[in-house]
Amino acid sequence: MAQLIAKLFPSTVLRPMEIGADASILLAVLAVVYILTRYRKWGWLWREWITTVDHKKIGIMYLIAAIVMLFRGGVDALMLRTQLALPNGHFLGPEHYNEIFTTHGTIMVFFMAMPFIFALFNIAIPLMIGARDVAFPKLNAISFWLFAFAALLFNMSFVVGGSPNAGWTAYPPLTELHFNPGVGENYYLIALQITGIGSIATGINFLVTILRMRAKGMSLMKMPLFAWSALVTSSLVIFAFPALTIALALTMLDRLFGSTFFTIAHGGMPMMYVNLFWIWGHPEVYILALPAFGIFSEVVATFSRKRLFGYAAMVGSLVAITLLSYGVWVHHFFTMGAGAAVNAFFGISTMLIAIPTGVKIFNWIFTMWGGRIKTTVAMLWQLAFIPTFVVGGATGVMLAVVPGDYQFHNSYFLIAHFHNVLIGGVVFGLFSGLYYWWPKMFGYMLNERQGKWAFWFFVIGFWVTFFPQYLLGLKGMTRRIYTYPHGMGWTLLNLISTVGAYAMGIGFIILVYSVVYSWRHQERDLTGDPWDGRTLEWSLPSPAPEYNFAVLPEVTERDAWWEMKQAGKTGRIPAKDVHSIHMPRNTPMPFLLGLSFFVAGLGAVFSWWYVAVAGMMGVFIILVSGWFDYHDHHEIPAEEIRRNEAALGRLEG
Amino acid sequence: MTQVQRPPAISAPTGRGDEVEIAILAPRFEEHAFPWRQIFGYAASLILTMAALLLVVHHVLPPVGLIVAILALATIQASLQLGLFMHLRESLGSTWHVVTLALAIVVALGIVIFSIWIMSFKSGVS
Amino acid sequence: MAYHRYRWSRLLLPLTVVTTGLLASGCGKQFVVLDPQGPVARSELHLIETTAMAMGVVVLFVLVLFAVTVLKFRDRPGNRAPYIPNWSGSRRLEFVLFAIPVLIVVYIAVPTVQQTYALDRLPPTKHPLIIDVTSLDYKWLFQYPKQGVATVNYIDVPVGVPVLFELTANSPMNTFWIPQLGGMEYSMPGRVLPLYLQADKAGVYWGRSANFSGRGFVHMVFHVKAMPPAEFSRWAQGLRTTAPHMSMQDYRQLLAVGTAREESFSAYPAGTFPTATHGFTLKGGMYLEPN
Amino acid sequence: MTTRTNSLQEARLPLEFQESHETLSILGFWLFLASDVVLFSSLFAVYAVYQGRVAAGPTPLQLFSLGPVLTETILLLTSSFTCGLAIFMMRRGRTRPLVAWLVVTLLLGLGFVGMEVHEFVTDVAVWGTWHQSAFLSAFFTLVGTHGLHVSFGILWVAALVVQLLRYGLTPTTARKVYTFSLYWHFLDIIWVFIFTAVYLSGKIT
Ligand code: HEA
Ligand code: HEA
Ligand code: CUA
Ligand SMILES: [Cu+2]
Repeated sequence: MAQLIAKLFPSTVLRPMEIGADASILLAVLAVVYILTRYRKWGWLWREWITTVDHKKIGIMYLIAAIVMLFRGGVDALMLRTQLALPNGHFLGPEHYNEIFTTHGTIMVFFMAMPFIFALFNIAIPLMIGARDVAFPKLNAISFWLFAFAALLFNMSFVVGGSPNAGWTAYPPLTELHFNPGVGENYYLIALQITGIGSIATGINFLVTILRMRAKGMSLMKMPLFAWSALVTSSLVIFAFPALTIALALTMLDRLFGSTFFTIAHGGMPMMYVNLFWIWGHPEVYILALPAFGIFSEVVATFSRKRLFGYAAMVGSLVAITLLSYGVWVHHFFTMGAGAAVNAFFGISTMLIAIPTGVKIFNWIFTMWGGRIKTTVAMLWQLAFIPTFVVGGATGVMLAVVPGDYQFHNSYFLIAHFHNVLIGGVVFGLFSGLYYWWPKMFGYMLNERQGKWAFWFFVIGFWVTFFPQYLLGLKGMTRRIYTYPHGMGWTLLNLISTVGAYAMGIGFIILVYSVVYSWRHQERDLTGDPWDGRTLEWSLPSPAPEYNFAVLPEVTERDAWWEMKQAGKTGRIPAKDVHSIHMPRNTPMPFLLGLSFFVAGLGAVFSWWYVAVAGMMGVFIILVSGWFDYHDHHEIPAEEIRRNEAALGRLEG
Repeated sequence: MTQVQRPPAISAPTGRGDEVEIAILAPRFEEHAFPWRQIFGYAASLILTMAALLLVVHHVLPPVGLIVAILALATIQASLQLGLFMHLRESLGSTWHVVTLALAIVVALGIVIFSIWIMSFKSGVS
Repeated sequence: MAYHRYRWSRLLLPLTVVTTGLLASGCGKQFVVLDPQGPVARSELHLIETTAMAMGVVVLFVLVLFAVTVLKFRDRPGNRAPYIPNWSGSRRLEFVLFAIPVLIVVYIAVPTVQQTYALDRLPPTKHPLIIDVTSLDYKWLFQYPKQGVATVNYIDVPVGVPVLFELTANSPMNTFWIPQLGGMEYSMPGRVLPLYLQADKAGVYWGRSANFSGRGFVHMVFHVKAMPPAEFSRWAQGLRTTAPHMSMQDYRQLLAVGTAREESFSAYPAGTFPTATHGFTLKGGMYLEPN
Repeated sequence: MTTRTNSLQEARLPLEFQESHETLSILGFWLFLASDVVLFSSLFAVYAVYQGRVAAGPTPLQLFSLGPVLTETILLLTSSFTCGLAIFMMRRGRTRPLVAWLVVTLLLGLGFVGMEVHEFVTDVAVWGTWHQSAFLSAFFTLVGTHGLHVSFGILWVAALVVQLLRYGLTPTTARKVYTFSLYWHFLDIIWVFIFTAVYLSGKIT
């Protein structure tokens, strides 16, 4: 018993900060339970959300989770910056610091950016291409719950058992049992494995959806660019994640089952892990970046009130980036001594990516050229993105210059590079999409004035945080050090950087406040088309009804909705065109499957094998019983649809 | 008796993914009265397997040649399986599965070949 | 299996020592990457400058174009700039905007390849000084096979002589990096990697690991003292006569998890560094079995 | 969502292609297989790099005996053949022979897994666990991952047999059998490469 308690609550989770966090989590959970019980919302929660297979609701759940995780990752970041503000800092000890940068990176990439992207895919893609749902609605819900339970598992690590502490890259042999006893790394390995399975399923789901479920007449070259970016991103997901699956699995086998993939004395090769990790890892950064590129392509055309410039080139460059990104991964370990031929090859392949990316940047600028730029908040994020991303990309190219990388590798120059692209490219893009599609999701607008405050705090804060880090890199400051001495010339720059981080934090708080405020006070979106949009989702009411389209649209042009509006073909639906619609039926199966994976994962983390086996049994039983479920659809009668559309004022007569 | 069924030619893109409807890969669903394809595929795979085995057991070629030869035999066998058993040409409304499969094979080869190259640590200094 | 637990407050001492050392030796050259003191670092900096310049041009060009566009086409009342909502492409413009990045990439790719190959070779003329480097938890062990001496957390090198560092680890991976002398390379267990550097000027430079290796990673710092060859020989000679022998016992102690100060030894047990001839005879380069 | 593909249906398509949402599942399954190709290629890459890293454990030459492996191969090839016959029967609308061939496929698959487990158990008894060497770790993981896939396939086909008996041949059950056949042939292809790149090449010195 005492042993068990020691395993669950080792000294690393009994620090004041962790106990405080535990207490507040416990309080928050109790509060939620109380509210749900008090207002009798349990049934509602179960029926409307937990068992839902509606892509729009799943998207919203992804979104909420992603914002919560942005908060957690952001608090981690602020702790890192606080510790580094001054030399010889005492805010965090070395172990604590190592855990925090590990969870910061992991959470931001896997549990913030990925679900945020999937949120926007879910919310926008079916509506944009004129579909009633994704290809496999139940699988979509499964993906979500695998992600959600994996996130829960990962976040449990800092209150029960101890956090992973070997960086988001988790290189062995540091992650081998010998150097890293305890359960922290197990959490990392297993949580990422679970969410990775969900991601592959999402990739397949959106590929099939986009390839096969577009509105009549919407050929590939008439598709909105966000749909194109989702298409190529999904293909990246399904071909990149398997390598991560293997990298994680091998480490897990080493740690839990005594294999020796990365144990030197038995012939293991840690660099093989590094190789596999980046076979996934580099495509992953484009999995994050390309959807953002897609969002910008929509936003820039809408708010410049102009057609996208160079559509074909935009598509071509997406495809080119996708293909190239499979062949550059060694640039993350040029310093491994693989030889000049390998390094030169991968250095050049890396630089080549600058070319299609440049095409995109220029096309966005020329989309604005000759337009009328409306500086809404969604557009502001786009405007901030271009200069920020170009700087980040340019420093990326400097890293691709092999001999240069020998000096920059793992320094703050690298940290600055990737925050420049991850925040300036990805987060700005996600915020842009958030503001852009918010009315479509919830039926009300976000407050623009508050949004602008959040924007300026975040963007200025960003530059104040990360520009000094380039200089720190040139001054030889390396990443993942929990403290540094006086006299290195690093102090002032670090202090500035920390101040910037807090400014970003303020921006984030304003943003969250604004969301809550707007819910109570902002105007409703009654038209369904608040931005005078160009693509099909704006032809629907906000929020869209369960079946999305009462009558599936037919498309003849790019920017289908814009063209319909130009041609005056936006009339109401004739009642006789409305037929009954088959829709997928809600099911608890995805939630239960996620729960079983969670139980299995928890068992594996602590090597409680009976728990793990019970969890896996649950997985199997649920899967097999799913095979026998032949009643997963229901029909919405035409009459009900007519009534609903009439209430929305969209029915003829 | 062989019946080859082709769906009617698709005139305009439907938005359902028939862009890559290349002539040779146009879907066709074959039906024979007797499972000739399957029997042929089975016989071929047995023969190819035995051939590879015999090549190795009798060391017919120098090592590198042997490896190349048996990998070639395996590739032939895989293509036969794909074509004869997996009905690679069957699909509806699209041939996207062929496109993704091709991409998967490129990525897979890339991973294997590049990994071997990278992990051989061929530095000029030493 | 036993993971040596030790109080981290004790580490404050070495940290202060390092700090004051850094200050006292006056080698706190601020922008170390921009202040090369040897041919390798210099050629790397040269390439960094070339690419930085090219990137500067790119960034500037985009910024100007961007700023002009945004200012000119803002949606404000009375804006008389042309509004062309259906303009959606221009072959010629798109070609130019494709061609310029291609040229820039070629411009930086060519020297990159040349330098990558150049840095992968030793200068054939001079005999290099060989230093065998082992990264340990959490300290650097340096062995001079020709001189037969060993040091911990500092090295002395002669000015103007190429130094061939042979890198390995008896711990998780680190990188060996002396920014003012040149870029880094991994030191990894189970393998010996070569890295060639050279100092042109006498002085004290700092080196550190850039690859995270666990709790004491921040202490993976060392000093490099570059001195005239004659002085270097005197120093090596001096160590051979005055410094203590490194026994197997001492080596084991270095293997244990913990930090160390700067130390010197006049000799070290054979086989504590794996070489091409005798392989991994001891545990050198192959950390101990778990369990 | 279950709109029939009107014009195409007239051309008497195979059952599993008659409903458009079933064809979505077929495409989705192909994409899964494509993803699995990459998964296995990562394991092949690991194996290729680790082949010679035998530490104190056995070398491939010592470890492998081609006799049993050849039997396993023939079992799997035959099962792939019988699975093809099952689809052949399905295309002719003949449920009972379809079920019969699926059962034969299942039994052959069981035989394969049984032999593989036996091989692993004897390997461990003679040479020790995969803790011995990186080579052994890579070998057991690559071959074991394939074996797990086959075991899952066995479970799947068993469930399919039950469904066929219960629901008969419908567009849905036909699609399920069809995707199963894709899976099974795919595993056969992977095995051909394991046989070649692991067992045979292990005998080349
Ligand atoms: C969204 C994420 C994202 C994106 C888009 C990128 C984009 C790029 N990255 Fe970045 N990168 C990361 C995220 C990202 N990166 C992360 C997270 C890491 C570190 C991980 C870790 O170690 O923890 C990293 C690390 C990293 C390294 C490894 C460094 C090291 O560890 O030593 C390298 C090296 O080559 C690199 C290069 C590049 C390049 C060349 C691009 C290019 O794609 C950029 C292309 C864009 C432009 C160039 C700008 C626009 C172009 C023009 C205006 C046209 C004209 C320009 C030219 C002709 C140059 N990145
Ligand atoms: C999408 C990915 C992403 C994002 C958005 C960020 C966002 C930020 N990151 Fe992150 N970072 C990574 C991905 C990301 N990072 C990765 C992958 C690593 C590598 C990890 C590793 O080495 O393994 C890394 C590492 C990393 C380091 C290096 C640590 C080290 O090596 O020692 C630093 C240091 O400055 C840093 C800072 C920041 C800051 C200041 C932000 C800011 O943008 C954060 C903005 C702030 C908020 C959004 C906070 C909101 C919350 C509040 C305001 C609440 C305040 C309340 C209380 C304190 C109770 N990051
Ligand atoms: Cu500064 Cu040594
Ligand atoms: Cu990369």
